[in-house]
Parts: sequence; structure tokens; C-alpha cells
Amino acid sequence: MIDMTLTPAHYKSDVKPVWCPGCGDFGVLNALAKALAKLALRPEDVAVVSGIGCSSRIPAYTSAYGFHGVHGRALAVGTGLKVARPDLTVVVTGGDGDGYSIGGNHFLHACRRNVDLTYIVMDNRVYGMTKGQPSPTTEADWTSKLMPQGTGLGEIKPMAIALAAGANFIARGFTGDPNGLADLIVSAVEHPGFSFVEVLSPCVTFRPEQREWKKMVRGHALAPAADSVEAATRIFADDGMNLGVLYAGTRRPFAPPIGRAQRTPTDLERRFAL
Amino acid sequence: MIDMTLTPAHYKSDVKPVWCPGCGDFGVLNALAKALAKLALRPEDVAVVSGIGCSSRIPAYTSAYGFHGVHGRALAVGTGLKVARPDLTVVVTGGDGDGYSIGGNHFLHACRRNVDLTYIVMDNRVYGMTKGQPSPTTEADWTSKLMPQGTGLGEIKPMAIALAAGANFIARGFTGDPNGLADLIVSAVEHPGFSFVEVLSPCVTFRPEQREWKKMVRGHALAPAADSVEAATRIFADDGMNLGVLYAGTRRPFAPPIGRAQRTPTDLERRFAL
Amino acid sequence: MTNPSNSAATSVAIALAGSGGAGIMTAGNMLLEAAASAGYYALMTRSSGPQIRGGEAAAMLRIATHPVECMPAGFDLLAAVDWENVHRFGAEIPLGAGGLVLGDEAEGAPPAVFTASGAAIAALPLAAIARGIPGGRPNMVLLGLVGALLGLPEDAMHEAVSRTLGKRPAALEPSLAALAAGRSAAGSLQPFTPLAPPPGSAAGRWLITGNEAAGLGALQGGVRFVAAYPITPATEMLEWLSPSLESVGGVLVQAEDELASINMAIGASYGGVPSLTATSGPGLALMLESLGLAVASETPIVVVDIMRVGPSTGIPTKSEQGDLDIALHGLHGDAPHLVLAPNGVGDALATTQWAVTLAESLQCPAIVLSDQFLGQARAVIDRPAAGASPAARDVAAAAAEGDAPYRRYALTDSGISPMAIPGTAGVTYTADGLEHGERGTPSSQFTDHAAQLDKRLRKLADHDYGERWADLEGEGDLAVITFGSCTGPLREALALAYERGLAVRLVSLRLLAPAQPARLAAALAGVRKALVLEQNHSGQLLRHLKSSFDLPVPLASLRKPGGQQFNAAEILRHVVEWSAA
Amino acid sequence: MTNPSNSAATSVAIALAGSGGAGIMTAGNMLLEAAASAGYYALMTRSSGPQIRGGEAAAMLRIATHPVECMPAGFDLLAAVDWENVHRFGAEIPLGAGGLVLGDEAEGAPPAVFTASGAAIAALPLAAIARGIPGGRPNMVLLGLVGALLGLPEDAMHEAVSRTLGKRPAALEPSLAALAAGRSAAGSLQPFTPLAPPPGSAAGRWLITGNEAAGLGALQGGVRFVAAYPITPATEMLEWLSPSLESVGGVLVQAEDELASINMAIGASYGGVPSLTATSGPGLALMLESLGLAVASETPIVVVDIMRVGPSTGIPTKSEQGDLDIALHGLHGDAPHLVLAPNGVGDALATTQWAVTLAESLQCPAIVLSDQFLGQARAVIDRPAAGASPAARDVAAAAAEGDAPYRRYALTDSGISPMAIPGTAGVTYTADGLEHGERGTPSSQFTDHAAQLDKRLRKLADHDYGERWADLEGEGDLAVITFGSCTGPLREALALAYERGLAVRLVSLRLLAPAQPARLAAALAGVRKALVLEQNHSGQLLRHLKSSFDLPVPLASLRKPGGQQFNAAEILRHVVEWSAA
Ligand SMILES: Cc1ncc(C[n+]2csc(CCOP(=O)(O)OP(=O)(O)O)c2C)c(N)n1
Ligand SMILES: Cc1ncc(C[n+]2csc(CCOP(=O)(O)OP(=O)(O)O)c2C)c(N)n1
Ligand code: SF4
Ligand code: SF4
Ligand SMILES: [Mg+2]
Ligand SMILES: [Mg+2]
Repeated sequence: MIDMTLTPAHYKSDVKPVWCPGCGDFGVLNALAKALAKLALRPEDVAVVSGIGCSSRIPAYTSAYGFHGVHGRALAVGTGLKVARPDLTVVVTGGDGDGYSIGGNHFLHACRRNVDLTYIVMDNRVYGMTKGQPSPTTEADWTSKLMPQGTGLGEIKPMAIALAAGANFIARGFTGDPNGLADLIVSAVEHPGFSFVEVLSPCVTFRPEQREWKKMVRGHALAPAADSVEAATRIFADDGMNLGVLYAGTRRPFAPPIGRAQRTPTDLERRFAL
Repeated sequence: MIDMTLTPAHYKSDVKPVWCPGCGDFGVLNALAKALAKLALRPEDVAVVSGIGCSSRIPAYTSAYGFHGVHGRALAVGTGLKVARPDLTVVVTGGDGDGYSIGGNHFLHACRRNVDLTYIVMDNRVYGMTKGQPSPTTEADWTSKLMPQGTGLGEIKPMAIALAAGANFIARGFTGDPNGLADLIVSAVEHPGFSFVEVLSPCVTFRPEQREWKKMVRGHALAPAADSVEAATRIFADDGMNLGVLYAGTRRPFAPPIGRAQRTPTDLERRFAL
Repeated sequence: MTNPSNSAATSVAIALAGSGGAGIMTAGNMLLEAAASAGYYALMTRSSGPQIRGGEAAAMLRIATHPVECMPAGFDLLAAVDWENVHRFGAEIPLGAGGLVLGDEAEGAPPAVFTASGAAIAALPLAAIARGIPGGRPNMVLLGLVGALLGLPEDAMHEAVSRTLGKRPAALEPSLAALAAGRSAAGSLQPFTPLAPPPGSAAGRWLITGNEAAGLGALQGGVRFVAAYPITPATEMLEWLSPSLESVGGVLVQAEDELASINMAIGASYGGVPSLTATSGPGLALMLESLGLAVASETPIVVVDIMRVGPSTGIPTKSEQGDLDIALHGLHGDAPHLVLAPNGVGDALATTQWAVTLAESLQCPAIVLSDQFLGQARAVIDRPAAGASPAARDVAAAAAEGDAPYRRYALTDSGISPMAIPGTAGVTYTADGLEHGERGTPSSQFTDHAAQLDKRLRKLADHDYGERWADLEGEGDLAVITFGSCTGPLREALALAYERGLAVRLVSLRLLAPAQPARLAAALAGVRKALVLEQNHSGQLLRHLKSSFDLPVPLASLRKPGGQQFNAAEILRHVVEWSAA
Repeated sequence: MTNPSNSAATSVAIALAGSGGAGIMTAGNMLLEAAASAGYYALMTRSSGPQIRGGEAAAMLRIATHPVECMPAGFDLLAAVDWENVHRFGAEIPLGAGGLVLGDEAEGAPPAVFTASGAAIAALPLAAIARGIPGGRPNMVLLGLVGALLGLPEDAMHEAVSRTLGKRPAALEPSLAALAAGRSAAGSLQPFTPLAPPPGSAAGRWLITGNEAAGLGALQGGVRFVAAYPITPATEMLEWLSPSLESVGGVLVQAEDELASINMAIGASYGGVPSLTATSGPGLALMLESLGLAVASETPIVVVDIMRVGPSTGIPTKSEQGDLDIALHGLHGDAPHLVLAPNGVGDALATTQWAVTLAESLQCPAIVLSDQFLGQARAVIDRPAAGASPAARDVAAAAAEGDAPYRRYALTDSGISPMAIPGTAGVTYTADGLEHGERGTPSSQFTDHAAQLDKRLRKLADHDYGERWADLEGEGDLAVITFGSCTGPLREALALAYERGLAVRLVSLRLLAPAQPARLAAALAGVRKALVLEQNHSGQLLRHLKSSFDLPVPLASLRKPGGQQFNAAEILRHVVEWSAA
């Protein structure tokens, strides 16, 4: 029985966010609530899982089940949850540090494993929570206390990595466009298999210049490529500001059967009996 | 002073490999020794670093300095060593499990960081050391005790991931062609920045069918692409059997200055003196 | 033979050995199965050289009229198809003074390391006999010979070979012929004390490894989700679990690493499905941060650690009890959790099952410390007793609008708070590894921190663990305290001591954390001094007893590092010395 | 004021507070610097609300005529620019009975949590005064006021503000005007006991945080390579180290995670460059597997753990001494290593430097347990004494053809074997985490394992650690044993006890592992009973003392979890009770 009167407000909790005023993550929370309302999912059938970071605080701000784990392991928690409980809608959330730095390996393998869950990364190209260090998506010349001369390293391209690792749905949204972002999240949740949504979500405190993103993004600039080769060609030439769906593939989700017992453990004892 | 009389034999130690007879890793050891001889490097100026696995046993079989670390962390050890000792030639080695499964995050970040070292992965699409479980490059339908129905997962494309993560030199070799492989290793070592050499190296014990690789590989099928977009187009369409150099980029290696002191620690005390 | 004066032995230890590809392990398994079906108890362990595959191999068996849980100090028989590199097993296969070393005539004298003890030497043309049988192989000739020497019934031998090779008729025929040829050849050897008659029929007994038993215990405890990453010597447990889980409606996921394994298991358990992962020392080390998360978020989870020699990569194929420290104290912050250890191959079932039950009811992680010896040993055992009652997680019921808000981390008297399972309406919450108040909302208040620490300690401290916390055997004013795989040889040693008139109590701790000081003190009532037996270098159990038990008796230590199991004679010698000191 | 009977105080505790963006931390730092340059000793700690940035903030200062290492039980003055959410600091800023709560008239009454103690209340039109100065801000008015109340010299205040704002003249002028306005407004308040005259000039003293001191100690010890991943509260140490390392010819690499950090540091150290990483509990947990590698491969390495509240993510911004267990016992297998703890802000320098020296000479990992309090506290201290002599790794010389093969893991008497540095001819070898023989070749022999375990234990056990292992103070037949940041308040408590005629010895352990039982027993000679003081829930130091020291005196425990530091009065009360018990 699905209650069609659920509004976005139903998906928010009464816990006050610790985010700075103006933080991009507020918009992501709004978009997520809108998307869940559009999907008409009951809050108790949704689980929002995260790691550690400002962005990773999001689960407690929703009225869904939440799991706020340790830094970098959200996708592993979400994978275990979804495989064990295929009936739930699992949304994994987090930041660029959580997902691409310490959590990079799980990102690679979640793309490959293709479990039916949605991964939303709030990319602000900085470690907000620990007060402003560069992340893997930070520009080479951005200076900070820890890296006074900048990292000198090229930024990674998460969408290209997702594609190379086998992700089934790849999109980019912007927190300043909560409706567009909500639509992307809806598509991501509805798409079978692992869906990756990169969200440009400014950190107004440590990267105030990201307020300019709202002038830089190009809405609906990406439309699903025909195949991964075409998607690759596009994304390797991408400047990071094109919004929309890059790729929507048809790989079969990984969903090993669970709950279908043919035997009891006691039956298995026979294998050892002399 | 470089001793030009160094032959490949100089680069091997007297430790007897534990590898199974016919293991592809013997050919990689030979190719590495040949390459070091061609490069005319003194064994003591080379460090071979690895993780854990059959392939990761290689350091002790060379006469160079070796570091046989823990599973999955070879690239991190190699990175620290090269940054601290830029004068050394650092070759990091290992298997597909070590490098792409547990070590996947360091692989991503080594590609991005672009430290001037060479990473040789002996890919046999299996965990040899632990007696035959699937790795991230194992075909979806390959059955084993642990995965009696196969993994059901698509293989990752390490070269595509390397490209997306920013690797500066990407090539594929075959252990059955030690001369060609030695040439690739020479180019990789000579190329500034992070060089990735994927080597098809059969596990004759757990994947005897890989003996067929010698009939399947296509020598010199890859030639360096003009740019990463072209390389991406090629590698996303690649079947894994084309040998040669896919990409040779010009990104500046990460080599923070070390050893150039402007001050002594005692000078720094002044900052705190009242 | 432990019983050389009698005409028949109650226990015999045999090693089969040979170079790679000679089929030693196959022969060993057949011998074990033949002994089992003939009605004997038996135990088999294996060893092989450094080569990844195909190096020299040895199958070590003990066959007895009573349950056996360790190898003896000396082997009665070493039978090898060739001597190539077999000398490397010198330390692992000590020959008893009355022992026999049997080889192929064509191979020359056996390595001195085996014969130095004064063992008798015999040689037969094994390869030549095999060559006389088209498709025949020396390992089968040897098997027939050994079966005959031991007095194992011909049909039991026949059956063991047939069961293994039944699906390969081309191999079966010549193997049976070689077996028979070996049996006949036995007549030419000097008489060998045969086994006493079996103590009964095989019916009701099991043939199982510790790793399989642990896997079965997990399933009996209710585990239906396993995520793991292969590692020696835990892989066999996973390989058994994978298809078995599927058949009981569960699933095993091969994770990308141990960080993923433990977090996947936590995710599944958060979803309401009892979950487990298995690993060895290096993998356990990688799981510690997330084990702390399971403690703080109060998520049940079981980690089975099949200990191997450490530190670091150590010796992956050898046993050690060196992970007690990390299991007890490896989590950062104050993180109470459960640590259990099976003390025998069969006990791996009940202990793993109990670990699942405890983790589920106490909503916290449990670490099960098995080891390479227990895990890979294959043994004939009596059918294990039924385990603990199945998992019973205290689950929160759905709530309706207007009900008081759900307090996931309510400060209950027992310390246990009902846990909502996703899908349940009205009780959604966010599980958190940040310190929190009762509702789960993050808090940096000292009072909340102290209250939650108290709660998490209380639920473990106040639980009644019943009688399973330890095995207590024997009487007297001396006691030996141990855990895990040292229990088998200790039991045998104390039986021998008793025969000699020295009564010593055995205390084998199954529940290592939370410590049960009052119970242990009671078990030691009347004891004058105690010896702590363990297999590691630094005395980890000894330190645990000192730090957390405040025992009223002086403690001495008997320990050695891994790589060489204790045997009963060795322990007996030390116990006798210590008792007199 | 600790000295209300006199006309001047020797120690005053002040808290500045206000909502986010009000410039509280700036004002606090200026007050600290003014007190420092006026010739006082001082200590400042900070606290802020749950908001990531811009939430309410408090700067807690203690200014005194003698070195101070902890906050007192009660504050003398709470001065706030507004009361928005400031009540959340109620538990952290207890007001003494003779205290004063000072706020803005326009803000109404201060929160009851502060005034319940009976503190006096005063209000002034802070914001209104500030509004009267173009560009003036209430925090500067407050600062001027507080400076005047304390009797800090006007030029010291002036100078502190000028130094901070010197580069921003537009801000400097109005700030100085506001400061002056605040100073004048002080006259309207009831008299406040001013500080006694300073004990001397600032010359020779330092103003430093524990994290900076640890960083400087690392450099003094010879560290030239750091790899690390940001984590509260270790980040500031890394942020100080990054440019500092560069200036001394070293480098800091920001790693992708802690697994990479520790392995990069191991790689650099293998290359001959003394290396370090810094982290907090969750990061330390991730490093354990590779710390075991450093033990087995005998690679020197230092890990600084700035402890925060655990378990799991816990409370990242609060202090706790909860990582002693994991630091001592968190490695799998038997893995002897060093654990040290600084016991004061300044001591973080010498202790970190000593850790580097020991790690380098003993070729093993050293864990330094600092904590959030020590790390983030900023203090005026006497110039720290010179540290240990610089790192001295025993390095293998080049060998020529014909020399005996290099034995990296030679079984020397001391347990230390000369280590070849890549680039050195004739002594190439492979470092290994697999168990190995003397040359480093992997071995699964029991004898090699036992020999290398003995060697690795011996080199630590036999080293002479000299006098630095602990700080020993006082006399008497009672002792309190502690470590780390509990030492400051304990020292003060025992001084007060002594004034009252109760003599109690202080033992602050700096070297926690390897344990020094003989030295501690000697230090406790004549002691009747000892109290163990630590800040964690389960008594980790107590357990360590019980398990590894076999002390001849009965031990009692005084402990509480993190999130609230001990103060001297609290400890004194317990010590008095315990001494009488
Ligand atoms: C194991 C571990 N290492 C480091 C940290 C410290 N830490 C907390 S959040 C964070 C980075 C957050 O960055 P991001 O994921 O981009 O989130 P943001 O705050 O920018 O939203 C780090 C390094 C931690 N909590 N745990
Ligand atoms: C932390 C940890 N987890 C697991 C293992 C067990 N292990 C050893 S090697 C290996 C996989 C080896 O596969 P690969 O890297 O492909 O090397 P190969 O043996 O195939 O050459 C595994 C899982 C380990 N040593 N350490
Ligand atoms: S620090 Fe940045 S990311 Fe964090 S809450 Fe503030 S604005 Fe958002
Ligand atoms: S198991 Fe496979 S990879 Fe390992 S040594 Fe043998 S053939 Fe090579
Ligand atoms: Mg971020
Ligand atoms: Mg492999």
C-alpha cells in the first residue's frame, strides 16, 4: 500500500543540520526529499547510508532509515544492506573525499559489482569537515594550509572512472537546481543496477568561489550516450560543468538470490555424517 | 660509474622461485632482468617493491633492493620510497588481486599522483597464491570453489581505469614474449611519471586454459594514441589481447623537492619564541 | 604406538610423504576415510613445502580407538613414495624410537633426520610394483601397504578408494589393483603392531574439518549473509560456506578487500540479517576500525579469525595463537565486545554458533579465534552436541503516529535496546558511529558519552553466559588454564599425568571477553597454583589473566611460538616439572 | 582566582564566548598573546558547537604566574558578547563561587547554568559601545574590558592586537579604538581581583601548541618524510609540518587514506629517510596491519596518534586517553614495538623527538600517544629542554664481491642488525613481512620463527632507555601513576595535597612499551599503595600495569571517560579520600 499523499517534507527529520548557512548540501537534501516523494516510497522502505564528512551527515536529516558509518566505507555498507535486503531502496551518499579518496576502492568495485543502488556524491572539491584540505577532485593550484603550493596533481574524473569500472548509470547534477537534481535522482533510483550521480555542491566556507558554479553549469548538456565507447569519448573531453545523464547501460544487476532456502542447516550435517 | 658489462643474469638472485613450473611469472622475471640490463642500471640503484601473491614474490628473485610488503599496498610503499629517494629507480610489481582488488585505491591514486615509477601487474585473472579465486579481471562465468556459478560480474578494464585516473604511460605486454616485454619495461622506466604495464601472465595451475593466450595475443597492435580521448576510444573497445603502448602522456611527474634545506629545525623554533 | 607392550595399539601416528604430484594428499585422505569407516577415531593434518603448488607434501594422521585432538610426540610410521625434499619435514615428523621408516628400494636410504632416532628402516620396490600394473601409481601401493600394516580391514580401504575415484572408472581399476598389490607386499615386512579393534561402528560420528564445523555453526546460529576476502587459512571455510549458504537461502559475497567485507556484513546485519565474515590476522587488522563502528552503532556481527603465524604476513600455512591481543584490545577507544575461541575441531561448530547467538542478542561484534590447526585439521569426531539456541535479536515493533519517538539507544537496565529493522514503520532512525544520545542524534556531551559507554559495557557485563564460558575437567590443587587448540594436547597430557598419580585440573576458556573473573575464581577454588598454556611468544593469555581476572593463585607460563603444535608428552613433561617446583 | 584572600591572584581562568562569527577565537588568541608578552604563563583551549563552521564558540584561558597545564575546577570570569547557544558550554565552563559573568546589557540575563553557582553578574552595553566606533566590533570591546579587569598592561594588549591585525590596517584602527573603549568601560564595574605581577619577562619562553611541539620534535629527531591523511585533531600538526618540512629539506605527502600514509612512510624509511605519520584513533586502526609489517621487516617508523573520544567516530573534537589498548596490543601476532606518551604541551617536543630516535636505533615502529587536549592547547611554556640525541640508524656498509653474503636479519646479541640503505652496493636484500631467516629469505621453519621473534623482542627489551621512561616527582608512601594529559592536573593536585600535609609521589609514564617493571618497582620503593589515574572508561593503563609490571603494591583506579578533562581539585578530592581509605 503506497501512500500517495507523501510530500517532500515527509522525508525530512527534525534533526537540525550542522551545515554552514548556504552550504550546497541543503539543496541535495531537498532534492533527495523531492525525489523520494516523486517515487512515492515509504520512508521506512528507504535506507540512506553514508560515510564521514559534512555531506555524509545527510542520513539523519531524512526520515528514512539511516546508517552513518565510518569514513570511506559507505558503499560497502550499502552493498551489504541491498544484497541482504533487496526489498529496500538503498541510497548511498557522501563527499568527494569520502568517495574518491579513502573510499576509492569501494567506488571502483561498486561500479563493477552493479548492485541496484544509487550513489550520490556531493562534490565540493574539498574536505569540508576537516576544515579545508584538497580532495582528489581539487584543482592542482588550489592552495590550503596543508598544501600551501597546491597539490600539483591533476584532478581525477569520477565519471570517467565510473564508466571504466562498469557503472550502469552515470549522471551529473547541481545542487542549485533541486528540481533537475531530483529528476536525476529519480532516474537513478529507477535505473536497475548501480547508479552514480555526481552532484556539484559548493562548500561556501572553504571554497566560496564555488558560488560561481551556478553561472558555469550547463543544464541538460549531457544526454545518454549510445554505448560506453561514445560515453568515454564524451567524458574524457568533458570540463565537469555539463549536467544530465551521460550513460545508462543495460548490464544485469548483481542480485544473488537470498531467502530461497532449499535446505536447512541440519540437512547439511549429513555431508559430514559417517 | 655505470658498468656496461651487466647482463640480465646480474639482476637475478640465488633464491629459488616458489612458482609452479610453467608459471607466467618466470617470463616476467626474465623480461625485467633484460630490461634492467638494457637500462644499464646498477642493481643497488633499483628497488623492486611488491605486495602479496605469487607474482609479488618477484623482488627476492632479483639482485636489486626489494621490499615484499603486505597485500595491496605496494604502490604506496613504492611512492614513499621514490618521493624520499628520487635517485632510485623504483619498479612496483604485483598481481591482479593485489593491484586491482585490495589495492585498487592505491592504483587509482598512483595514476593520479604521477610519481616517476613503473608499475608492472602480472595479470592472470585469478588469485594464484590463495589457490584459485576470481579477481576483478576474472571472466564472469569462470567457476571456482568460492564462486561455483562464477562471479556474474563484468571484468574491470585496468587500462581504461588507469587512463581515467590520469596515468601517464599505459602499455600491455605478454610474458610469452620476454623481449617485447623487456622493451615495454624499458620504455616505461624511461618515461617520466607513473608508467603502468599490464602483463598477461598465465597461471598454469589454476587457469591452465591461459596457455592459449600465446595464440590469442596481437603483438604491436597498440601504438600510442595522440591524446587521452583517442586512447579512451580505443581502450573502451579493446578485447584485452592487443599488446603495445596505448598511451604516453606528457603530464609533469610529482616530485616534490627533498633534501634542499633552507633552514634547520632549530631555526624554526624562533616561530615560537616570545 | 603409545602402547608398545600390548599386542595391539590404541593409537598410531602415520605420516605419508613424497614429492609434488605423487598423490600424497589423496592417499592420506583415503587412509583417513578408511580408518573412519572401520570405526576408528582419527585426525589428519597436512604440510607442504614452499612451492605454491606441486612441492613436496606430507599427510600426518593419527588413528586411535578414542577421540584424538593432537599429534603425538613421535610418529610410528613414516611411509614415503620418494625422498625428494622430504627431509624438509624433519621437524614436523619426529619418529618415535620404535618407529618405522618405509621407502622405495630404488630411492636409497631415507634422510638421516628421520632415522637418527633409531627408527627401523624398511624398503620395498613401490614404483616397480606400480609399474607392473597398467595405470598403477606408487601412492596407491603405499596406501595398500600401510593399510595392511595397521590392520585396517580390506573392505574399508577398498571403499575409501572407490568413493574418491568412483566417478573416474579409468583411474579406479588400476588404483584398486595397486592397493591390493601393496597389501600383499606388506607380508614381506617385519611385523608391525596393528591397531586394537575399533571402539564401535562409525555410525553417529562425523568426519569434518574445523573450518567446515565453524561454517556449519554459523549457519546453525542463523547467519545468512557472509562477505569475505580470501586468505589462508580461512579460505576453506568460505569455500564451504559459499554453496552451503546458497542452499539455506543465504548468500556469500566476495568483497574487494577486508574493509569492504566487514562493512558489507555490518550493512546486512543492520538490515536484520545475521552476518559474518571470516579472515586471518592480516585481514582482522584491517577490520578493526569498522569493528569499532559495530560496537558504537550496536550492530551484531561475527568475525571468525583463523589464526596463523604472525606478525605481518608471518607464516600463512602454520598455526599460532597470536591474535588474542588484537582480538581483545585492537579497537580504538573503549569498545566492549565478545571474544570466543573453539577448543577442538568439533567445538568450532558450537562455539561459532554461540558467537552468533551472543552477537545477535547483545547487539555487538563477536570475534571467534580459531586457528590454522583447528581449521584445517580433518577429524573423526562424535556428533557435536546441539549448540546454543538460535539467534534472538531484540527487535523494535512498528510504531504509530503519536507514539513516543523511537529511542534506538535507549538507556535500558539491561543495556540492550530494541533495534528497529528497516522496513518497519514509525521507528526509523540513523545508526551512528558518532557518539549519540538515546535517539541516535550525535552528541558531544560528556554525559551522553558516559551514559552510552556504561550502557554498552553493561549489556555485556550483566549477561549470564551460563556454563559454556569454559570447559572444566579434573580435580586437584593444580590447574592448567588454556584456550583453543592447546586444549587437545593438554587434555591428553593431563590424562597421562592422572595415570601417573598427578591430578591437575583443566580449564579451557571458551569465552575470553568479557572476562569472567568470578567464574574462573570459583573454578580455581582450592587450587594452589596454575599454569597458563598457550601458543604464542609473548604470553598473551597470561597477560589477559593478569590484567582482567585478579586471580587468587600464582600463575606460571608455558608457551612457545607457532609453527609447531604442542604435543601431550611435551606438556606432560612441563606440568610434572612445574608441579614439583 | 585561586587566591581570593590576597589582593592579587596568581592564577585566573577566563572564558570568552559568543555566537559564530563574533570573533571569539581571535579575541582569545589576542588575550593569550597579551598575557604571554606581559610575562605571564598561560594556557588556552577552545570549544565550539556542533555546527561545522560559524556555530557558538568559547575560548578558555588560564593566565598565571607559574606554568599551567590544566584548567581549574571553576572559572573566575565568563565574558560573552551574546548568549545565543552559549548555554551549551555550561558543562565546560563551570563558574567558581566568587566568579563573575559578564555580558551585554542588551542581551538580557545570562543563562542560568552559569549563574546557578552564585557567580556575580555584570552587564555593559558592549554592542552599543562598538557601534559608536566606525568598524568597531563587540569582541574587541570585550577584550579591552577583560584586559583591564585582569590588570594586563595596556601596551601588551595593544601589541597583541597589532600583531594579529598588522597587515590589515583597515581593521586595526577600529579594533584598537574598541579595545580602548572597552578598557575605559571597565571602570564602571565592581572591582575584580587583578593578577599578581608577572614572574619575569617573556624572554626565553615559547607560545606553542602541543601539535606544533610534536611537529617540531619530529623534525629535531630527523624526520624528513611525512605521509598523512587529514583527521581531527591531528590535522593542525600536519598543517604545521607541511611548510616546515619543506623548509628543512623534507616533504609531506597527502595520502589517499591511512593505509597509504603508513605504507608511504614505510617505503621512505626503507629508503633511509626517517619518516612519520600522524593521525587519530580511526586512522591508527587502519594502520595496524602495516605497523606489523614495520615490526617484521624491521623498518623504523613513527606514528603520532592525537587521541580523541572513541570508540568509532566518537567525538572528534574532544580528548580521551582511550587508544592505549590499541597502541599496545592492536597488532596481530607477537609484534613488539614502542609506545610513548608526552605528558605536557612542551613535552610533546621532546617525546616525539625521542620516539624518532628510538624507532631509528631500534628499527621498529613507535607510536606516540598525544591527545586532543595536549595537541590543540596553546600554552606559554619555558623553552623545552634539548631532546634526545638525533636519530642513529645502524647502517650496513657497502660490501665487495667475495665478502660474506649480507644478512639483513642477522641474529646479533643486541638484536639489532645493520640495515642496508638502497644505493649501497653489495648488500642488496629484500625486506619481508613473511617470516624469514637471517638473509631475509622466507622461511616457515619453527626455528627461524622463534629466533626472529627472540631477536625482535630482545632489541627492545635490552635497550637502556635511561631516565626519560617516566617523570618521578615527590616523596611519601603513596603514589599516583598516570600518563599523558592527566599529568598536568595531577601535578597541581599533588602540590595542593602537599600544602595540606599529604605527600604523594607522582609517576608519569612516558615510555609505555616496552614496559619497564623494574624501573617502576624501584620508583615505588617504600610506597604502600598506588592510584592509577587515566582518562578512559575501562582503565586501560590500570590493566597494562597489572598485566605487564607485576607491581608489589595494591592499585586503585581513578578514571573517567573523555569529553571532560580532569582538574586538580577533582583529583585532589579523590586522592584525599583514597589516601584515608
Ligand atoms: C579513517 C578516517 N580518516 C580521516 C577522517 C577525518 N575526516 C572526516 S571527514 C573527512 C573528509 C571529508 O571530505 P568529504 O568526503 O569531501 O566531505 P565534505 O566534508 O567535503 O562534505 C576526513 C578526512 C576520519 N573521520 N576517519
Ligand atoms: C590483508 C590480506 N588479505 C588477504 C590475503 C591473502 N592473499 C594473499 S595473496 C592474495 C591474492 C593474490 O592474487 P594476485 O595478486 O592476483 O597474485 P597471484 O597469486 O595471482 O600472482 C590474497 C587474497 C593477505 N595476504 N592479506
Ligand atoms: S564546511 Fe563547506 S561542506 Fe561543510 S557544511 Fe560548511 S559549507 Fe558545507
Ligand atoms: S599458482 Fe599460478 S600464479 Fe601461482 S605460481 Fe602457480 S602458476 Fe604461477
Ligand atoms: Mg568534500
Ligand atoms: Mg593473480
